[in-house]
Amino acid sequence: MIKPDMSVDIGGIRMQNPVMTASGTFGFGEVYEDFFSADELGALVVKGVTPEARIGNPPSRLVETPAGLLNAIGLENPGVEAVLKDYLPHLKGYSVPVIVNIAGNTIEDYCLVAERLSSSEVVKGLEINISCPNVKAGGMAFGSHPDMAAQVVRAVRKNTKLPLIVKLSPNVTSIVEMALAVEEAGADAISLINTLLGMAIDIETRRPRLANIVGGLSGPAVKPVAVRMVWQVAQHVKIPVIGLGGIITAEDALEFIMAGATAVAIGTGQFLNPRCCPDVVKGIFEYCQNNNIKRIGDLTGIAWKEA
Amino acid sequence: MIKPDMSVDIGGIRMQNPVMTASGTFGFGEVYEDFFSADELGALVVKGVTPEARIGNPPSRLVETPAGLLNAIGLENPGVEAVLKDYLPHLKGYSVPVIVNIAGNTIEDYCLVAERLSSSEVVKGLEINISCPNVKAGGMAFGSHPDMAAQVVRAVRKNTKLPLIVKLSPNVTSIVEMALAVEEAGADAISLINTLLGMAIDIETRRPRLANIVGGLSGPAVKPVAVRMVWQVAQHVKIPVIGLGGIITAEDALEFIMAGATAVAIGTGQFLNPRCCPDVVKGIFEYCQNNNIKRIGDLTGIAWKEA
Amino acid sequence: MKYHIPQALVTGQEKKAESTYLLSFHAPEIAKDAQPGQFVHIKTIEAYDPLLRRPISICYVDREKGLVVLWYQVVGKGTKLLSSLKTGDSIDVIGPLGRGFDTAISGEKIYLIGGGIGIAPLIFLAQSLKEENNITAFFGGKNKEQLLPVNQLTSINCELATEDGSIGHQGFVTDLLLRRLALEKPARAYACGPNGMLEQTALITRKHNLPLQVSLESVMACGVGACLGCTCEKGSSGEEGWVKVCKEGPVFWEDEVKLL
Amino acid sequence: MKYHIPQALVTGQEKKAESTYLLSFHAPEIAKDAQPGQFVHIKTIEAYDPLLRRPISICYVDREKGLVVLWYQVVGKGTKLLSSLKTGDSIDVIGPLGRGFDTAISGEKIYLIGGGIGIAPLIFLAQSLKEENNITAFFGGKNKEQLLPVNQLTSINCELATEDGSIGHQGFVTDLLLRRLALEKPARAYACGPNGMLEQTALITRKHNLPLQVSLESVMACGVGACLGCTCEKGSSGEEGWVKVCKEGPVFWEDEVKLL
Ligand SMILES: Cc1cc2nc3c(=O)[nH]c(=O)nc-3n(C[C@H](O)[C@H](O)[C@H](O)COP(=O)(O)OP(=O)(O)OC[C@H]3O[C@@H](n4cnc5c(N)ncnc54)[C@H](O)[C@@H]3O)c2cc1C
Ligand SMILES: Cc1cc2nc3c(=O)[nH]c(=O)nc-3n(C[C@H](O)[C@H](O)[C@H](O)COP(=O)(O)OP(=O)(O)OC[C@H]3O[C@@H](n4cnc5c(N)ncnc54)[C@H](O)[C@@H]3O)c2cc1C
Ligand SMILES: Cc1cc2nc3c(=O)[nH]c(=O)nc-3n(C[C@H](O)[C@H](O)[C@H](O)COP(=O)(O)O)c2cc1C
Ligand SMILES: Cc1cc2nc3c(=O)[nH]c(=O)nc-3n(C[C@H](O)[C@H](O)[C@H](O)COP(=O)(O)O)c2cc1C
Ligand code: FES
Ligand code: FES
Repeated sequence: MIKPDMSVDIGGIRMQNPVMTASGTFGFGEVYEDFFSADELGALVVKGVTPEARIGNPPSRLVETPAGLLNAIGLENPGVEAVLKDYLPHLKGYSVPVIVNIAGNTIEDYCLVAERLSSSEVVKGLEINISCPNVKAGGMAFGSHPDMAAQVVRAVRKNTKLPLIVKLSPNVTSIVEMALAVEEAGADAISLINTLLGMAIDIETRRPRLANIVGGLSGPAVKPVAVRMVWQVAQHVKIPVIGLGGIITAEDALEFIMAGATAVAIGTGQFLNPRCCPDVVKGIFEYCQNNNIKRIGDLTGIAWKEA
Repeated sequence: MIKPDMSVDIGGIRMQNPVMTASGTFGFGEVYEDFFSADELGALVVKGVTPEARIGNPPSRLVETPAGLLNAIGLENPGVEAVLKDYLPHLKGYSVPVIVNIAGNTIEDYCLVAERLSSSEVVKGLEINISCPNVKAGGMAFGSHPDMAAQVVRAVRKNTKLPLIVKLSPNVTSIVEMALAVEEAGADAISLINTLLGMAIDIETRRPRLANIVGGLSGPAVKPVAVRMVWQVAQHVKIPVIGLGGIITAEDALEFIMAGATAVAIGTGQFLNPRCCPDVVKGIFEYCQNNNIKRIGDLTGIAWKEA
Repeated sequence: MKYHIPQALVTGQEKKAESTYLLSFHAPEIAKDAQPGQFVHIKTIEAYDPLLRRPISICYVDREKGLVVLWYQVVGKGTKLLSSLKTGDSIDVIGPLGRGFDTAISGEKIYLIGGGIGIAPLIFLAQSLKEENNITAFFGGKNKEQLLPVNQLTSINCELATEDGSIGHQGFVTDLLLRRLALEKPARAYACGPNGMLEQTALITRKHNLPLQVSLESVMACGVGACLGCTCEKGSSGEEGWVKVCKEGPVFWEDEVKLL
Repeated sequence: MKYHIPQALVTGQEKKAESTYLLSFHAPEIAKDAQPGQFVHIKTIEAYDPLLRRPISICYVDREKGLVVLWYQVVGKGTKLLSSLKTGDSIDVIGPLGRGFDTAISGEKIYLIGGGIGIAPLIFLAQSLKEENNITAFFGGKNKEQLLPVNQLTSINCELATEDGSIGHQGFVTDLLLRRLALEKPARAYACGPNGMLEQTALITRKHNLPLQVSLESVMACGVGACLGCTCEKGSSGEEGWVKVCKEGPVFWEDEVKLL
């Protein structure tokens, strides 16, 4: 049996394997400690951080849909200073790279958070969230227009030396256009997808089920859309793509990798199976062994490279 | 018990109830005859028709996904002349309005099909499909740009006196912009959503599962996205909206109606339950009875009208 | 410690009343560590619809046999699937989760106020507190049937109320509570049940200066504090914001959350 | 006539071999109207994952008792759910669907060629043709176990082949077919099984000018001709294009579809 090389490089961030946590689904790294060690992962992506603390949206914040989950958390987070002081030090104990997801209402917000986080030795990369559907200002707008997305990336680029991953919104006409714009603006990697904008109505109360009215759809329901976007984008950009959206099993993760992803991230899947991430790492490893794949990177984009 | 008034008017097409079939899922009206009479419906929307016969995409054309269905039929149809000659006469027997879904590669294609179909006394309305994700040319492109969509609608408008429903693609950044453009261009109603663009990869063959690579995602998985789009569009246009995407039960249909739909259509749901359409009609009727709703129209948009 | 037991063996499933069941399964680790008020988080099907786990309070544990017992009501598709499990089937369960009741109390007069399926966690609480305290339970439900499992699972002193009067007082549990509070002064009360009942209870306990712990429900995804989805509003004791029902709860001191 | 029976009663479920089952249910209308080669379309769960119905050939019918029997193999989540059904459960079934075998034949020598689970529809076909014709069946499978249901369901004259030689000829059914064709000339052949087997069979029957009907599989959504999803390529007998396996098939004359 060969021992496949599972390591990948995401814009300069070396990862021992291609499996990351999806932002907003792993807290600040502490919550799943009872189930596995984050050191089994490729990288750890923590919750979206804004300049000031945000209390987020009122409840209800969750609606289950067929094979999907609508959430409208609204970027609840303690603000960048509290994150630096109270949360990141705890993450020092991990040997895997920590990536912080950052968000804001204005370009200045993004720059400020990026700059402040760069001062932490724990942080190995930043993921720019220009696609949160659950906040009124900012987020979504930046994620909907190539020019605005590029502006954010360019500005943040000037404020940090850390590798920059840009997380794209799937709620656009051309995901390739968005990807090319942020690549051109200096992104080191792209992650996609964030959640699809959705909603649900309670026919008894006759009102939206989420207090925020609309929310972000994640989970297996969205996987076909996510795989398609990774497939499209990976063929057009030179920087690595992180694929996510509905990954529950190693088979799901391999679909993304074959579509062109260099790494994958898991969000909703952790809620179903608290050991989802390490199980996926193991499953990918076994697939490689059984199929004599020497490097996981050899599978990236194989579905179009060998067509 | 009151007897609720279930009738609705879609751009001049009078329907006895708000439940229609979704194009491409009901053949030309004949296939479900063993299970119920089409006369129980509000209207019957038949398969997309193009100027010439199209053989459609090679197999495989279907992939099941969690709570969803990817299809890449590729507008297989016998062409407008054969439809006029061999299929529409059969539909004369029904008392409910027949609406024909039309498609093409060029604006001229749409105009030609519209004009030819206007000669049939069976056809009571046209649904312009500017959103089919499964054909290389045309379709999708028209559905992605407000200007191009408006051009198609304006041109077709000149070639027919029939009520025009425009079916929008959900694969856009701003569905409201698309809706306003086609309303302005003369659409009498809007139907949404068509399928979400998706794909799936077989990790054994390492190739896309669909021969066409990408396909359209339908079924319960997409319902939250569809409801959100109806909610957004219905608040911005004056013409009626037909809601569809993942409707299986009367509760699903009521969600769309409360979000702002005047009528609903059912596609994939019929594959699960061949009596889906009449069951939904019955369920809506009973909801109205139990909740003392006099006219189904009183529920349209109630989720935002009474907020 | 939290456990994930993908193959816990079902050891019993009893239908007690209309859509009300007692389910027991073998999970020695959970039985050993569980505190009253904690819950388990259950995957009801292998497929992805329903997608999420379902939180159910631990109603009773048999530490020696390693058994956990749940008392639940079928309200939707997840609980319906749960009710189709039979002895010998396996279920995928995580637990024990959440912060349970404060049980650091002894030699006191204690009240338990439970409505409907909200009685479930109070049974486990009684199991743990009854040796060292003097417990009175006020349990209410729709009818006699709904309250049947109470006798099966506990022998504490209960005052019952039903909507239809088929057993005990016809009316609300809070009627019973008020009546009793006119006679004596307990040290603490614990409540679980529908929101309306919790509100009424809180109004009463506040007036009587009776410390109250409540167990809340909320729609959950992760159940472990990761998603921030299960929030409810903070009460008078804290600053503006939310608490996570799964992690900081499901049990709260009444003033930690906004009930009223 | 097609029927939709949302609550057909399961009357039996027998595990025959590794992941191979016989399921019978009560559906008198389907039993009465079904023709050999037709299939039923089954909803395996109330929820939406798996979403679609699953097509399964009718293997045997008891018209008097109104029973339909299916012989199926667990290959994924839908068939796994099917295998969890027990006597007394109900299933949601549509049928009989599709175009079955051409059975307008009598007084002839007929061959049935079946591989693995593809034997299922041929059992029903034999049931209907055996009175008036002289049938020889060539059935192949992985091992003896897989072929067990054959004896239970039919008493026709069978020649068996297995991959492991645990019963009958060790090798392919097509070996048996070839051997026999050297001795006699039948009037017609019917085949169902893996694509490779169908291809080999068609090569042989063409060479011997033996008319052949095949039963095909395809991923289906509607099962009734509405979605155009289950197409396979037309054969030499028609113009360019596709046939719908659910409606124009699943049984075709060999030259109606492109096997080779
Ligand atoms: C900490 C905690 C402990 C619980 N303990 C128990 C228990 O011991 N026994 C028991 O029977 N139930 C308990 N519940 C409630 C139980 O989790 C829900 O009834 C269950 O999740 C419903 O799932 P379903 O798929 O059957 O219903 P769904 O199909 O999801 O929903 C059906 C209906 O129930 C409502 N509903 C769904 N989830 C909840 C919820 N969490 N609270 C209130 N209403 C809800 C929905 O809005 C809908 O109207 C507990 C909940 C929590 C949060
Ligand atoms: C007309 C017809 C008659 C059939 N008769 C029988 C029968 O009598 N007995 C029986 O056991 N099976 C029969 N099948 C096959 C049966 O429908 C499939 O095995 C079943 O749908 C698989 O569902 P699943 O959810 O278990 O597997 P899935 O999880 O959907 O798929 C598991 C694996 O099986 C493959 N698969 C899925 N559907 C098919 C299919 N239709 N054909 C081939 N491979 C498929 C998938 O690609 C995948 O690799 C028939 C199919 C058709 C079209
Ligand atoms: C509860 C929840 C909270 C989330 N919070 C964030 C966030 O703070 N920042 C972000 O970029 N994405 C956030 N997301 C999106 C996920 O990171 C991910 O892109 C999406 O859920 C799709 O992946 P999945 O299907 O694996 O969950 C959140 C998703 C969920 C379900
Ligand atoms: C098999 C199939 C074929 C379809 N063909 C067409 C078509 O010809 N024209 C069209 O406008 N939409 C077509 N659609 C889209 C449906 O009309 C509908 O918009 C979509 O499926 C969402 O609704 P649903 O979830 O109820 O199926 C097709 C969908 C399916 C599943
Ligand atoms: S359910 Fe996820 S934080 Fe409570
Ligand atoms: S399965 Fe729909 S046409 Fe055959």
